[in-house]
Amino acid sequence: MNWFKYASPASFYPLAGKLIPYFAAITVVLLAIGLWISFFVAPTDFQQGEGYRIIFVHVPASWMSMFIYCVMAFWSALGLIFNTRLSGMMTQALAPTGALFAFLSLVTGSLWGKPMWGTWWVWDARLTSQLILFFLYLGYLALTSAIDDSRRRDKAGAILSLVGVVNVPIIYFSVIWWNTLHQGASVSMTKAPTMAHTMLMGMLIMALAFWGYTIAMGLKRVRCIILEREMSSEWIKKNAVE
Amino acid sequence: MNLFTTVFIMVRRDLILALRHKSELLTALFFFVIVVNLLPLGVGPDPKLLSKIAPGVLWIGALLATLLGLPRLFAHDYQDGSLEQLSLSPHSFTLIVLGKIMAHWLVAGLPVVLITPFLGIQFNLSGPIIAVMMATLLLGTPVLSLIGSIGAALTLGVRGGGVLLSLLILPLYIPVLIFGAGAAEAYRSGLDMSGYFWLLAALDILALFFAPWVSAVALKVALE
Amino acid sequence: MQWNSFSDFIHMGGYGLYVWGSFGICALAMIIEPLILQSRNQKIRRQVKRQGGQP
Amino acid sequence: MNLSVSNLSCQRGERLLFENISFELNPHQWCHVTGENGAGKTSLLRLCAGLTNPLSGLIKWGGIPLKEDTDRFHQDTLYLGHANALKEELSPLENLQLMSQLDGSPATEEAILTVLDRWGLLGREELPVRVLSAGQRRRVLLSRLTLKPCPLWILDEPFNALDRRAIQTLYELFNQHLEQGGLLLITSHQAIEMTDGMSVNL
Repeated sequence: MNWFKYASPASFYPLAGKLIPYFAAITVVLLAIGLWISFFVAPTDFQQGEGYRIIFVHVPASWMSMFIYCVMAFWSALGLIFNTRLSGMMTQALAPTGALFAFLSLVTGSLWGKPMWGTWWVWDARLTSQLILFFLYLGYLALTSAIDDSRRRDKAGAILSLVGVVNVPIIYFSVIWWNTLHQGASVSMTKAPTMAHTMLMGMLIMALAFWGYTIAMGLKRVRCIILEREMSSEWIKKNAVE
Repeated sequence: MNLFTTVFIMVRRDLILALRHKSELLTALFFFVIVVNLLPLGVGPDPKLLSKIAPGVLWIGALLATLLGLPRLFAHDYQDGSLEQLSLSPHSFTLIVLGKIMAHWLVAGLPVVLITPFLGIQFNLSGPIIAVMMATLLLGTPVLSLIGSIGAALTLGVRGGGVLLSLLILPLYIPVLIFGAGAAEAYRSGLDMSGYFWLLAALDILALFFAPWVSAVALKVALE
Repeated sequence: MQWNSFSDFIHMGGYGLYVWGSFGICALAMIIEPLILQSRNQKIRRQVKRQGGQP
Repeated sequence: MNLSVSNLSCQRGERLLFENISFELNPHQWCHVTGENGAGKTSLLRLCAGLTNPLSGLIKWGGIPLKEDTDRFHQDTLYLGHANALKEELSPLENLQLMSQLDGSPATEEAILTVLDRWGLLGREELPVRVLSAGQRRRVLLSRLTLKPCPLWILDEPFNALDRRAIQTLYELFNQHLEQGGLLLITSHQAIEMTDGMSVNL
């Protein structure tokens, strides 16, 4: 199989179209199983009562937001090295979903924090670095939407996401350092509930469902981007794009 | 081409240009002084509180002052076509960019370091803490200019450039802010603060190696 | 099965607002995003059609 | 040393400007790039100067693709574009000193003054460029032609804003350059009063 064949938008477009239903189906099935586990299989936590069930969306959303940022950096590196047009489009297709998950992680985190610690927000290392990740997403989205020329947009976006991914560990480390220095804060998030087997299972299945959702959305968005960019090109004029 | 010659030519060029624009030259410094002096008006004149938050405030001020001059770092050269000519020079473009960044630091960062003692006195800081602040600013502000140049290059000629630049760059400044302001805090608590200096120095080296190169790549993209 | 009644399920042991709030906002986001994409897709398809292509 | 361009295609934004342009420029030769407004004359020159990357095709200098030996290529070329690339705050003398340093062939003050004299700018060498007229600025820029010894000149509309006398000086320089084995790639909206040139029409 020639992978480079699919690096061209013209041949990737129909492939993406075929893949979307499968990933959508996977998402729906996994979501159903995941939600069932979250509400009916997982037992009540003896410390946090029913409130802990937020974990089943909060943790997968946080994982996905970090994972998507890494995937964006991967596509960016590929795009800068091989100069493939598709890579830039993929990066831009993933960014809004990644930003969405970072946002959801922040909101669900504070909805969790309010009943557990009595406050919507604490300057905990994990929350703070998640917030910064959200800012990095916003920066990427702002930069790419401000540049009109698509080639420059791809390259500038790729450079920014690579600079970001190099900085994420440094930022994370510095935030932890900062947090340990200012131990004055009364609550600490490190006292997470002990992970029971079923809970881990539920979180993994929800994470997989989010993963399927991300791919489906990414493919859908990349198809829009391809159409927008190549509107005047011959293959769109000639071929029936379904 | 000799490495130092290239950097030297560019630093001298940009410094001469900055000196011919005296108003622009001092903007960053005035901005820093005013921002820092507005703070007591916001939080009240309690000397204890002020001396507690002073390191953080000085650092935030330094961040903003650096940011202020960044949109102009490449913009003039981009508009009058000089940047294009610089990129065609037989000198290494990365070194040319490094020279411009160093000039930016000399104009925006160094004055901030030098004026810190006066502001420190206003905020009731003791001599040793002022010394610590100056040392961390001296180590940290070059990182701000270096990382900032990447943002300036990426947003060159883009609409809404200035605001966009802050959005891109400020999150990346966080480690510098934490280590810089943390050192003074650590000194006050009687903790060992050598770690902070090592970390700032590490950031310096890392940024020195990568930032001019990344900026040069981003500038070539902007010039296409 | 730890729920004795439906209202028990909604109540979530006193955490109903937070739990349903979290799941609700996620559900909302994951419904709205596909809808936005769908309308973007249709808009661009209409444009392609106007240009004489076959979307 | 020759410049060879093969099957060059160029895209700006989403628009294809030109396709499959090929030509070869040898020492003592000059080439006039013609075409309507927006046909891509400036883009072609920028491609040949190594400022942008082509969509497809290859440009070689002395048989070596541009991207493989940019250092030597930058030594060997002088590209002057639409923008004057002069710093308004500096005087012509300072501008040219700086440029010659950056070009890797630092010129002495006397050498620069001689060149400025040739362009009729003596007496203005200490004024800031800000106060000069468009034509005078253009002449300062063109002074670089004699300050950087290099075989390949790529000039985008060099006659713009020049008066009769300056145009005459420019022709003298062209002829001298070509005699010495130089190459000249040029765009101009007015006819070029030189013989034996080739032309590329976009």
